[in-house]
Amino acid sequence: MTKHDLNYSYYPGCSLHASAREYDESTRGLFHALGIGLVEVPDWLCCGATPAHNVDELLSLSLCAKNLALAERVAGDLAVACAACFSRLKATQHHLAESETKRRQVEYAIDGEVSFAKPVKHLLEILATDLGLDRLAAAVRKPLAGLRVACYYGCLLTRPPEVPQLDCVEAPTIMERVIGAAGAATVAWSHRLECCGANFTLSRPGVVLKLSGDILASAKRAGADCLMVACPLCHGNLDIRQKEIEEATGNRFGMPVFYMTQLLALAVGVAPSKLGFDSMIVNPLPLLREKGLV
Amino acid sequence: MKHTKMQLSTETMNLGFVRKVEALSGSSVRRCFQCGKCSAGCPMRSFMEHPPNRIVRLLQLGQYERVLAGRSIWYCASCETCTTRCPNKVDLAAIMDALRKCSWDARGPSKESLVQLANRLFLDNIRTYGRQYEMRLAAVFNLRSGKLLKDFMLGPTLLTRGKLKMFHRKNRNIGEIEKIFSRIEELRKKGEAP
Amino acid sequence: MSRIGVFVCHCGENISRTVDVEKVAAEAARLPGVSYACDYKYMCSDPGQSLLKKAVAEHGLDGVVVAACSPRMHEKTFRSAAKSAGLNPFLCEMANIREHCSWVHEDREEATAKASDIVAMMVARVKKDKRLVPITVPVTKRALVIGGGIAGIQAALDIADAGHQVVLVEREPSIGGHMAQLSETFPTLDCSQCIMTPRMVDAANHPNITLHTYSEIESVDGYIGNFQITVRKKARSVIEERCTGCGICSAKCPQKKIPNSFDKNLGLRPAIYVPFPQAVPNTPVIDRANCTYFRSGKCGVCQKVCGPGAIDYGQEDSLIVEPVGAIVVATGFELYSISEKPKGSPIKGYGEFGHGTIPDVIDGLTFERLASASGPTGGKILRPSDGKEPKQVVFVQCVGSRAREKGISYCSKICCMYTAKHTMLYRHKVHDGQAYVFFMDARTPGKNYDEFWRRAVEEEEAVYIRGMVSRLYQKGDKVVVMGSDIAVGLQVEIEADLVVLATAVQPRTGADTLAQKLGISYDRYNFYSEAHAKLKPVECATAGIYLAGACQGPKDIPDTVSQASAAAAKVMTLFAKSELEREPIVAKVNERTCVACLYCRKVCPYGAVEEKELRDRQGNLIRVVAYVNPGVCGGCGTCQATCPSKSVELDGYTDEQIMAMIESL
Amino acid sequence: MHGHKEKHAFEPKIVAFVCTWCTYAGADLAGTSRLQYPANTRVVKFPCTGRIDPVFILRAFQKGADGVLVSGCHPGDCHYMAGNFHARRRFAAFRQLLDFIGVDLNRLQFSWVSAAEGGKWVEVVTELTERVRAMGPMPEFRELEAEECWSGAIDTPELKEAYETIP
Ligand SMILES: Cc1cc2nc3c(=O)[nH]c(=O)nc-3n(C[C@H](O)[C@H](O)[C@H](O)COP(=O)(O)OP(=O)(O)OC[C@H]3O[C@@H](n4cnc5c(N)ncnc54)[C@H](O)[C@@H]3O)c2cc1C
Ligand SMILES: Cc1cc2nc3c(=O)[nH]c(=O)nc-3n(C[C@H](O)[C@H](O)[C@H](O)COP(=O)(O)OP(=O)(O)OC[C@H]3O[C@@H](n4cnc5c(N)ncnc54)[C@H](O)[C@@H]3O)c2cc1C
Ligand code: SF4
Ligand code: SF4
Ligand code: SF4
Ligand code: SF4
Ligand code: SF4
Ligand code: SF4
Ligand code: SF4
Ligand code: SF4
Repeated sequence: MTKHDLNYSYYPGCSLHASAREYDESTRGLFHALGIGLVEVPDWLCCGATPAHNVDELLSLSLCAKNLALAERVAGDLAVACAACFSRLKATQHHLAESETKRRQVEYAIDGEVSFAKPVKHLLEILATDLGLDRLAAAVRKPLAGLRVACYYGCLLTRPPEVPQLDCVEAPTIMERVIGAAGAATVAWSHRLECCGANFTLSRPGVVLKLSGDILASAKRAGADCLMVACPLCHGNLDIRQKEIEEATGNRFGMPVFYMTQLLALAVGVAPSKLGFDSMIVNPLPLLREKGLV
Repeated sequence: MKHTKMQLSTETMNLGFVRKVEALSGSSVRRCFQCGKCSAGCPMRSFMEHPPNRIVRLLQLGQYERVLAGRSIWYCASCETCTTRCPNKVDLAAIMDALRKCSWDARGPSKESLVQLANRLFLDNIRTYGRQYEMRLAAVFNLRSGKLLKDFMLGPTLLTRGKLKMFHRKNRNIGEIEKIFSRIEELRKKGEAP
Repeated sequence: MSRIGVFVCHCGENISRTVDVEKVAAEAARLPGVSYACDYKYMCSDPGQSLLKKAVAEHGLDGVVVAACSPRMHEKTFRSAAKSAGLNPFLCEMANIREHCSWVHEDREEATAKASDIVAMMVARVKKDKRLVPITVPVTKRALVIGGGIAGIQAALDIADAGHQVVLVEREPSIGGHMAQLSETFPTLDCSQCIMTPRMVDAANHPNITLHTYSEIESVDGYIGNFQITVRKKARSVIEERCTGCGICSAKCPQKKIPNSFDKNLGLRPAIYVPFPQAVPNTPVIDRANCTYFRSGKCGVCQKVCGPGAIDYGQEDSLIVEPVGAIVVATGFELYSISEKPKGSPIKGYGEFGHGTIPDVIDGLTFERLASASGPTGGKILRPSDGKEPKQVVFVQCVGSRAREKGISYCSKICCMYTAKHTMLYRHKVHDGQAYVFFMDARTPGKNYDEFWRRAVEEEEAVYIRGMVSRLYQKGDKVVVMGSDIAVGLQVEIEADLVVLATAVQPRTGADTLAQKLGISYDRYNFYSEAHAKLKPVECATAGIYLAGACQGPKDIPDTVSQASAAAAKVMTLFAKSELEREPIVAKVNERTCVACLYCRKVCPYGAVEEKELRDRQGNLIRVVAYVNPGVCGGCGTCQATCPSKSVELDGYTDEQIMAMIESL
Repeated sequence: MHGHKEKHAFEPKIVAFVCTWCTYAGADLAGTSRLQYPANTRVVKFPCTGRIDPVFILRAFQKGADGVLVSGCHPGDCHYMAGNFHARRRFAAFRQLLDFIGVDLNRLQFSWVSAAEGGKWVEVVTELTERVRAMGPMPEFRELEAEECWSGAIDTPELKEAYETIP
């Protein structure tokens, strides 16, 4: 086996350089430990996220197309960590392949060609399919035994059905399969696919309190120790706002919200100090200590 | 307007607007048979005055002012639940996008100026820096929305956890990014893009 | 003294496991009248049956009881065994000691005692059994079809094609019914006339079909296989055999301004007319109420111009008697009209829609005539009031139907589909017109039906508005429609140029009178009742009478034709034998004691009870009694339990038989 | 299941009048399904409950039945369309008569058991058996001139009315 038989270009997205710093750090740590190569796309720009497609589809498509063009400079399929960026980038390829007019407009805007050839892959897909669950399981040094995880998909990892094609749109199991390979137990719960309030976090935090509150309550009901997410937006709403939600609803959750890469990296033996547990608002260390994982 | 009766005729039904929404969204409006499944699963339904199915219904009747006057479209979280589950493949999420664009372009009488403002700042950020800097976004939003105290408590917490970058710099390729914005504006001016 | 044989079966171990079969046989042997009793491993097997036959012969048995399984299982088997042993099969009974005993009880003692009781009951019964002979009725292989719409035509053609004679009776001057009035038909949009006319001609030309148009059923006598039908041929004033259908009479008739009801009064016709150009037969009829000659004795133009001399002003109604073996009723439906509701309609009226006073409010059938290429406007959609092309047309569904408190609770079943069709036809003819439909829901459960409706909405851009209409009123030359869109939650107002009401499908006026003549039952709306909603959907409870088409309930053409062919198949099944044989379980009246109260007639679900006049030799009426027609009686026994003077008895279940069982307890 | 079976001091005699098409077949089904029920019932088969003359019920009581069951098709499912409907009307009036004579109406049970309801047959029979067992033997029943009684009963206003309303 060569040092890296899997190599990817990497689009972290804005959040991973700021509020989701621990997602970025743990991703790099995990991939390094698994021997997967990851090279950041130079000069990538914001994908436009929800606000762009919300009001200006052409802009949204153009920003994403530009990023795809930039990614061409690095070898390997494009690995994306953020579910929102993943969704936008994939949707762009999908819509532009369907509409000749839109493609021409976009190509004019970015002054270049749209790259349809570059496969856009979410980290989950890379772990579950490209690497494979067997190899992932083989790499586990510290099984997450005893940890009951509620896997939270949110909206954009699976929807709309024809875009991400990651897993069954209404009953996905990819997160459960991946974290299961690391020895964790997963709970069956009702709000896996409900919306957390997404980008209303800025303009209408009340919405987030309600929707994310329901999600936390559902996970708690199912007996989960913690939540696992694959999207910085979800993380922001469920972790950063958790205290506020507790105040608003009068419920106590105390539910650490991990990025999936944090838990996996922990399992494959990356030092906990390198996984940004200290940046989480709901302190996960008591739980991890209790389970003998740190 | 809100509760006045609908006078239906070929004149009062703005079908041109409907066709525009259909073109922008790439989704048929007429296919909808008002089953209500979209509204049944919409996480934002309780915040909207027109549930998603009614938005489509008003569109079918060409009631364009009634749709844009409401705040429903600004409360859509783009979660795609409706689109995913619609039995008729009505792409409601895309229709919502299209409606917001229409309202945005018209700088129309949206009641949800806060969401509009957040969107606007977000896009401005991209144009100026190339990437999103959450600290700046939040700070400017608070300043401009007059909600100075909003999230006041969160700011310091996040800073101490290293979650907000106080300092940021522009992308090296900021020139190329500006070009995208201006070229899109140019296309629109020439009427070559919606 | 009777000589009964009792045969107790082990059924392998199924019975003998819990029932002491030897003991049962031994106890049976002691019962009075039993001269032979035995037990055997498998009574239904060949050796078991031979055992029975041998015993009948050797012991001269005059009745047998087989104590074994349920009669529903093997009664036929043992009765035919008895028959081949020379015993009347109705003198063989079964005692059910398996399903009703050994299988449901565990205690051997109790089960054995119960088995003995059951045997004793059946022995008591068989002693009172009478020899019965299966009833045979000859079958006249000739069918009557009443009503010449698509249902009647289809049924008549199917039966005639099978080689049987058919008499087709149609009330109007031409066959064709409603389908002849339609423009194009859902779900395929093929032209109604184009598919209908050839069938009409086939029916008229078929060597096995006798057509009586402008005729009605005067009376019906007899029963299955043997009906006598009297047909009243109304005076046409035209001798059918002479008329060549040249049409000169109609062309020359000076009375030309009579509203043509075939065209829903939108067009005009002369006093001597055929209802529509493709009419079958193409023989005119004089509308005596509007003919000058009949009103004042003057004119006579038609007679003068008619070359073959076919006009006969003196013609009178004639009565024809037709013997038939089976009847298919196919008299179709009528549409409720908001202005002139059919007599006896349960609908309370539509004052809120103007009671028919707004000229541009029409019904679905009128719209069909407007859209029909052979209609009064040549297929142009022009509104009645001023002949202008309407640009905004509002369709209103469920008018009269599904409005329990307005009179009718049922769904008319066809109007959702034909309204969708109307919006399409309208769009095809008036490209810049807009169709609106007020509806509660679209009921489109048929092959390619929902797709058809969706096409109207999605491709032909009909605006469907969920919600009923509250009121219609005239405003200038517009009709204002006040409705609401319940999805939006707002009132809707449309100033329409034309409003089309999908009014309720109702039975024919007078459907009940015909039913009474036929002795068939009908529901509270006058739709004819099938014998069983699921398993006998084309049979009437009255044997030998079958239903086809919309007379049984609202139906579209595919359903109508299916039912018509099914009815025809039933008729052919009946005609497959020249004699009918049926179980002789029928009621008989004791004429000596019957007091003619006719309670029995009231309760009989089959209409089997008739009045019979008893006369002396001179023919003087002595008295009237009830008479049960064995061809019709279904054998339920309700009459017997009802008769206050105990004058009617059901063979096979006589009071004697039942009492014997009870008393043996 | 061969559990301990109680022996009772009193075993009532039950007569069941059933129609061929529904209840008789339902009882057959109980058999083919091997359901278990008390062995006290004796079945008399009729084409239809419409054939069941109340006199039979009287006679059964006279002949020592402690309980009587009348069972046929569910309303609307009658093989003969309306037989059970007439039966229902007739028995409504008849119950009053029985009551008048002094028969405890708890000894007479009417029910609907379809050909598919083997389980229901078992329930009905078991329940009636247990109820009648608890009531004890039927008191000595004075001989009635059944015919008279019945022909008299047809003229009760209830029955008259019942028949007037038959369509
Ligand atoms: C507006 C409208 C549009 C429709 N469009 C469609 C369509 O597009 N597709 C479709 O599948 N269906 C359609 N239908 C339904 C269709 O008309 C019926 O299914 C069909 O006509 C039923 O045929 P029928 O023979 O049972 O009855 P009818 O057509 O009513 O025929 C009955 C015949 O019996 C005669 N008759 C009545 N009483 C007597 C009597 N006492 N003695 C002798 N003769 C008698 C009548 O004169 C008539 O000729 C439509 C109906 C309406 C009202
Ligand atoms: C949940 C449900 C509830 C319903 N309730 C009602 C109701 O209340 N009232 C009502 O009127 N209707 C009801 N229906 C509808 C009713 O079940 C159908 O109308 C009816 O069963 C159709 O009968 P069928 O003989 O056409 O088809 P089926 O019942 O499907 O019979 C077809 C038979 O053909 C056999 N077969 C199939 N392929 C082959 C082959 N290649 N070779 C040999 N044999 C083959 C099958 O094994 C089967 O036995 C209901 C249906 C459903 C699903
Ligand atoms: S789910 Fe689709 S068809 Fe149903 S109401 Fe919503 S948009 Fe219309
Ligand atoms: S995309 Fe918008 S309208 Fe659709 S379900 Fe999500 S929030 Fe509701
Ligand atoms: S003119 Fe005589 S032959 Fe000609 S259609 Fe009239 S009646 Fe018949
Ligand atoms: S006699 Fe009567 S039918 Fe004949 S032409 Fe004169 S008006 Fe017409
Ligand atoms: S078919 Fe449709 S329009 Fe007609 S009564 Fe039924 S629901 Fe109403
Ligand atoms: S598909 Fe079934 S449930 Fe739906 S409308 Fe048709 S019949 Fe009713
Ligand atoms: S009920 Fe009896 S008495 Fe009355 S008419 Fe019928 S048979 Fe005769
Ligand atoms: S037995 Fe039934 S069907 Fe026959 S005559 Fe009597 S009531 Fe009518």
